[in-house]
Amino acid sequence: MKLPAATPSAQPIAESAGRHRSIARRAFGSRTFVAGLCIVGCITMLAVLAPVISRYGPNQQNPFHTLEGPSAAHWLGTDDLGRDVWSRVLYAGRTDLFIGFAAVLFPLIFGTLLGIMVGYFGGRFDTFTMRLVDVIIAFPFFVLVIALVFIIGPGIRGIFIAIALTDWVVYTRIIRSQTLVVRELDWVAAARAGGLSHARVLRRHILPNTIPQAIVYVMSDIVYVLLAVVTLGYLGLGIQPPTPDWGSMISEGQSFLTTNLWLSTIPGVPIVLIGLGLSLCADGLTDVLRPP
Amino acid sequence: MSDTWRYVGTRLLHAIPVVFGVTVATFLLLHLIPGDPARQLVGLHASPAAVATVNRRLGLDGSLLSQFRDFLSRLLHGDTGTSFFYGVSTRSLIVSRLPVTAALVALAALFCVVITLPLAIIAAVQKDRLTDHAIRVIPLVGLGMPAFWIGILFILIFSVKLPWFPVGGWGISYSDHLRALILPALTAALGIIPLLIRSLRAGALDVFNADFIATARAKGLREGRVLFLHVTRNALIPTVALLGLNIAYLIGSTVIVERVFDLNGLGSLLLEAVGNRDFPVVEGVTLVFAVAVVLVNLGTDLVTAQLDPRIRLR
Amino acid sequence: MQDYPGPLSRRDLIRRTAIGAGLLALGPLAQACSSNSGSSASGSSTPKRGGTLSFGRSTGVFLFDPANAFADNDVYTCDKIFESLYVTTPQGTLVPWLVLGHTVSSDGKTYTFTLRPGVKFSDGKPLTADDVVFTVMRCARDTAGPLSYLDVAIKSMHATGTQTVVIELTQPWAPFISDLSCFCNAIIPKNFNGQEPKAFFKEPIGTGPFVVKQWTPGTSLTLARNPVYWQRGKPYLDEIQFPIIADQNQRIIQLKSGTIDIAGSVPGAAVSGLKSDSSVTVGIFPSWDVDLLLMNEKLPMFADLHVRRAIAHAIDRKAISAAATFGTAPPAGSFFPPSVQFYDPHAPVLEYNLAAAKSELSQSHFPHGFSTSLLIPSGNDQYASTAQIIQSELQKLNIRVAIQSLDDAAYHQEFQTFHHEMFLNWSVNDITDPDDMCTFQCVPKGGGSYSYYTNYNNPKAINLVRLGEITQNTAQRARIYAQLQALVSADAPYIPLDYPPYSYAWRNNVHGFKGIPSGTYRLESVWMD
Amino acid sequence: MKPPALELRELAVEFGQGPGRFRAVEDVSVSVADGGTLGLVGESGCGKSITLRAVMGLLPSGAQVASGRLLAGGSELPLAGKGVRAARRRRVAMVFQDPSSGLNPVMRVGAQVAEAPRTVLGLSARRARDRALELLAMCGVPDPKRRAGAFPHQLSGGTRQRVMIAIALSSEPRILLCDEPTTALDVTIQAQILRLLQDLRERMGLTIVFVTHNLAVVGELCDELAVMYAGRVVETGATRQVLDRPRHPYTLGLLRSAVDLDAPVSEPQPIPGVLPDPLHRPAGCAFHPRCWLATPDCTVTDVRLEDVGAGRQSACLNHQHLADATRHG
Repeated sequence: MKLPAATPSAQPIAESAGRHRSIARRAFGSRTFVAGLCIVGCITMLAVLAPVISRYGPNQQNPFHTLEGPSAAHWLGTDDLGRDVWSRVLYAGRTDLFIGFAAVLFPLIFGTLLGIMVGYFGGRFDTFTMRLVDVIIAFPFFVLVIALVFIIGPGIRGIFIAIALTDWVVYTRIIRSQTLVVRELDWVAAARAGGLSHARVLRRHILPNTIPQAIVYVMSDIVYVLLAVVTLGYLGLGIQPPTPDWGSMISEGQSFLTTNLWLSTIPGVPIVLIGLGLSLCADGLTDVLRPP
Repeated sequence: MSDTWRYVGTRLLHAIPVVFGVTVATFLLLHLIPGDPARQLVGLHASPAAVATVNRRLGLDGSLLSQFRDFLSRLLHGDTGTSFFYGVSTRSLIVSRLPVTAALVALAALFCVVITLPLAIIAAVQKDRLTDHAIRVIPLVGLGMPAFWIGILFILIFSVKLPWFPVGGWGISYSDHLRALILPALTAALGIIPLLIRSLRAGALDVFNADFIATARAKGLREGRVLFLHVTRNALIPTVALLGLNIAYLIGSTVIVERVFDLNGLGSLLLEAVGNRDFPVVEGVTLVFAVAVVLVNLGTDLVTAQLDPRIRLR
Repeated sequence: MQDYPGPLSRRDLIRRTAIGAGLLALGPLAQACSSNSGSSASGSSTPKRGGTLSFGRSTGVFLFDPANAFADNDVYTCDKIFESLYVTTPQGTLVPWLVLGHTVSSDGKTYTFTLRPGVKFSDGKPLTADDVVFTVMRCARDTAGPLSYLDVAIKSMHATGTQTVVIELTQPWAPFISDLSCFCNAIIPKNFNGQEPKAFFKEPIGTGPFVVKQWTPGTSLTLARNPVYWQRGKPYLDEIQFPIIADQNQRIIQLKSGTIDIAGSVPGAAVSGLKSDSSVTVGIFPSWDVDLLLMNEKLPMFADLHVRRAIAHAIDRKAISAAATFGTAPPAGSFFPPSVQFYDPHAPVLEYNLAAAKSELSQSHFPHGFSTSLLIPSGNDQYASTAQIIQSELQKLNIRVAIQSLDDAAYHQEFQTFHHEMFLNWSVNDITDPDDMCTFQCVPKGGGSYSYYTNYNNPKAINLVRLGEITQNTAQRARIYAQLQALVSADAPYIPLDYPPYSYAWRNNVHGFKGIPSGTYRLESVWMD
Repeated sequence: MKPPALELRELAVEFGQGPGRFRAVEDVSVSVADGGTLGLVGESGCGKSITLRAVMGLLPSGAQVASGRLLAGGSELPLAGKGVRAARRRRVAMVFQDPSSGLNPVMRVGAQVAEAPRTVLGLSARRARDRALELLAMCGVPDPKRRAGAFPHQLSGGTRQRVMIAIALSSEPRILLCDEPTTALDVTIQAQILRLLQDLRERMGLTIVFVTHNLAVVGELCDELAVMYAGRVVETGATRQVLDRPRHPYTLGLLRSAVDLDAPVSEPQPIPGVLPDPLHRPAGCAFHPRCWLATPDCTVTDVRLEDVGAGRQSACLNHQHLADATRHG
């Protein structure tokens, strides 16, 4: 996994639910954020509407029209089995966006909660958790994911589990360090001294002040997950054929890199765009969260 | 200075359980992965007797627990075993492959810094103008396209069309090595450059608004000096920390990059060993990677402490 | 009669990644065949001596011990150092190599060989009968040897004089000369020239055209000319280097740019691109391999003959040949590849016929189809495409196929432990005699192969295999194997899909390169200008 | 007569663009005589710091000078554009409010002080270092040799501010702009820093412009005073006179709201209301919503500074009432 910067710690938020609404409103006021959201939204729409937009099934083979260039019939040409690349790119979006967004959910939730707990309570549990985090981080990411996918078996399930088992460490790390900062703030100490329960302090003070960091990171994380899927595809461990996904399309196309470059290039375009859109969202959010 | 050494000592001490954890996890993962090293050695048609003999020779005939005990006791004696396939000690294999990977990672890290610095500062100076947007968007291609794709594209452009760099391989002389490493290092670096640019640009923007920059300007310094001495130096600190944090990623990406560029380093050795189920080699290389990550992280902390006197090593 | 432990071939592993083509040298004997598309540049002009050939292959060389070699590039390199008594020509026929010939006793149990005079090891010592006895007995008795079962028929052997070897068999054994030609029986000096085996194989000494000049196991290798090679004037090349280039695109680009002179394991997808490059020649050589769709008969649907026949009828092998192999591999009929002895081009085959497929399925216990899975090794583009074509074709029978790709080692474990339903794999022969392949693929107890992990068990087929082993008369054997091919076709325990070739590409200044169906290539007749 | 050391004429500073644009500073004209000290007072957000930064040519991003001229010793200094910094080099320097953020955290303070002598004055590295030590000593940094090797975070707040002053002086300016240099400091340290500034002014003949919201500080240091409210100057004059007899209700309000240590009986009385939002400036006198003297006229008439005698100016329609009131009260 790539590790994000320790985002400049946002202005601590005193007890507030209203603050979150205002962050959302300000986010929608940020042009960067809205632009990013538009890009992601467009691609998502295209993926969702794939059955309506595309004229061919994603797996519809045609042995008489293999490896053709773009034409009126096939806007983006055909692959080695004569399948329509445009249709496959659209349908691949369904697989990949689902994986990208769904696979980060568990790490986001689990990693954040764990980070808050260990950061707030400290102690031996903290030490142990952080050692575990160090161990997982010390593994080169691909090595670990590859090994896990080997064990679990390739395909969507393997990818989900491998990501779930490895990716939470980043969230834990980010959230823990942010929690350490927030915990020491005067008004948190005051809240605690004032007799608020741990649960309430965690929920009303620590969580609102730490979760924005996790949300900013999620934006990049989705792209990293997509990339991991692509690379697993290169190693033959990704989504199983014939299900189209951008990653396996790129890796299937690599046999034709020297002859039909577009086959492996086109599926990369939506990945780049998604990456761009999410980065813009993240930038916009960071701006909003940064103290004015 | 003795404080620093004590710090280094403590950190190394803390690293022991981490490295140990990685090693043990590797051992267990490997034995959980389906696939039989003996079969990989003697093939589909070999007799069961042949497979059994090979298993005995490789020390794979005992229970997992006894294998684990053997593994640990070997490890404690500093012995990482003998490669199932190469028939030579894992250590000698690693020693022969390490320079390639170390040079690749070092050069990639250097590229990260050299490319990120000017681009991020320019982007920050030109905030919200076309240059800024271009600098922020274009590297995202590196984020969206996998290393194996970018690598091949680089080869097609810079080695085939424009014969500036060798197509692949490692060469003989040091200058060969350097030339051979430029494209692979660039490929590996591209994976994290967008991340770094973003961080450094944000950092630079923060620094731009800092009072001490106003102080520097009020002194009458030229803008160039303000930019390089005051802005860059301060914005660099979080970036270096981020780079250090991502060294593990860089090391991991050598697995792919070395293969695409036909470099015989630890990454390609690891990939091959995993495929062959060459347990001792996988364990050895992972150990080296883990130690490298730990050391780089320590080094990063020392460097950032050097760059930022406010940081106290504790 | 005995089962032998397991059938034959070794290298399923890395196959397509390795290479090989051989050339054919043969001084005294054989003549290379005319051959295929690749021969264009060879031929006419007079060979030139000298030069260093750079041969890019996907893996390195890990060992030089013929009796323990298994991985492709180990095998294809060992045979440059050590030679067998007989070798296979590019046409797939056997020719005497280190012997002048042999006689067989009338009961078919005693073979007498006369060694070729004037053959020397690269250290200058002459080849003697003792060396042959030592080598073959070592291989036959080495239980860990991947192919030692090929020698199970040997009861005893001894040297009479320095030039004559006598081998006694436990029973008549038709494939014996073929077995002896296998690389595992390549001749090494008696007692490893007085060294420890480990030390000997580090700096091996053989009768082959090349010697090891520099070798780091698995990493780098340079061969140099054997100055005392028994074929006068050969080899032409001074040296051969074998750079390891695992990535296929990288291999092709290095060839096009002239960094290497020959590239092995050229994928079908790249062939047309390379053919359009005027500085490069593509050579496609027939192999002893067959790509197969194999079914696990332990499962009720595949135990049903009608289901298997329906599947055989439903698969368009021409489409697979065209799309998955880019036309490089001809569509298959018999499970014997054409280059193996006793291949019957007229063997009846279950042709592609959707109506017949549907009618077969309707007679089965699964007339409305079923769900199943197809196991393939990951990273094999040809099989990934093949699997998708099969998937879409079986869909027409309402047989719903999920493709499952696993990395090579896991893939092997999966089907060897019978966790699979269907899988794609290829059969590989190491000898030109079909016996080894037949045992592996038709005899459930043959070395624990369970008829290539299909659990196919037809006593008639087993009998034919056994009969083929002990029948000495060639015409009789041809009839037996024709029957076997027809029978297996009708039973359809596996469906031959195509006959994959070995593909190489080389710069136009390389001449005389030819592949041998086993996958290897002889390099003593290759020359460069 | 000698021209004033610094004269600012009709400065206007704008923030933002498009519909969100507003003027944070408007029509500000002040001057300070050579060797004099001008105090610029007002609540936070009244535009005094922006004015000072405009003079220094260091407006924050998003702010630009809309109009105005700046003269130093009779010659024109550009307020914007390329030559801004060069024009001020060796003439004008500035001391910032917060010494903890005003110093580069990763540079040793000696190096920061020596930087201008080295690059602006062109001294050799060695002489620049010696000069830095001199400056530090002159600014009362104890043990300058040792402190020069320290990083900012290793110094106390007071010492840091002394370093800031040393840095400001390092480019040998004639004019020193001080932006609330004592606000972030303890009261006792504040006094020391003020004494230092006074001392330096006398020894080096500096001209000082001093921005603060603390009237007590002004009284001690400045001879001239300009009070700002909502981006405009509302009253000017000699310090003593203005403080004793303010001619603008806002000035009076400021005086009443200040804690007066000398008169423990009187309670500080804050001015009611808040500074107006610059986007919605009240019509007429911007102070009228908070002013107890406000008349209907005040809500419509655009009030400008007027001479009110004795070299003083006020921007209050009712300044005469105030003069009468304070005289008798």
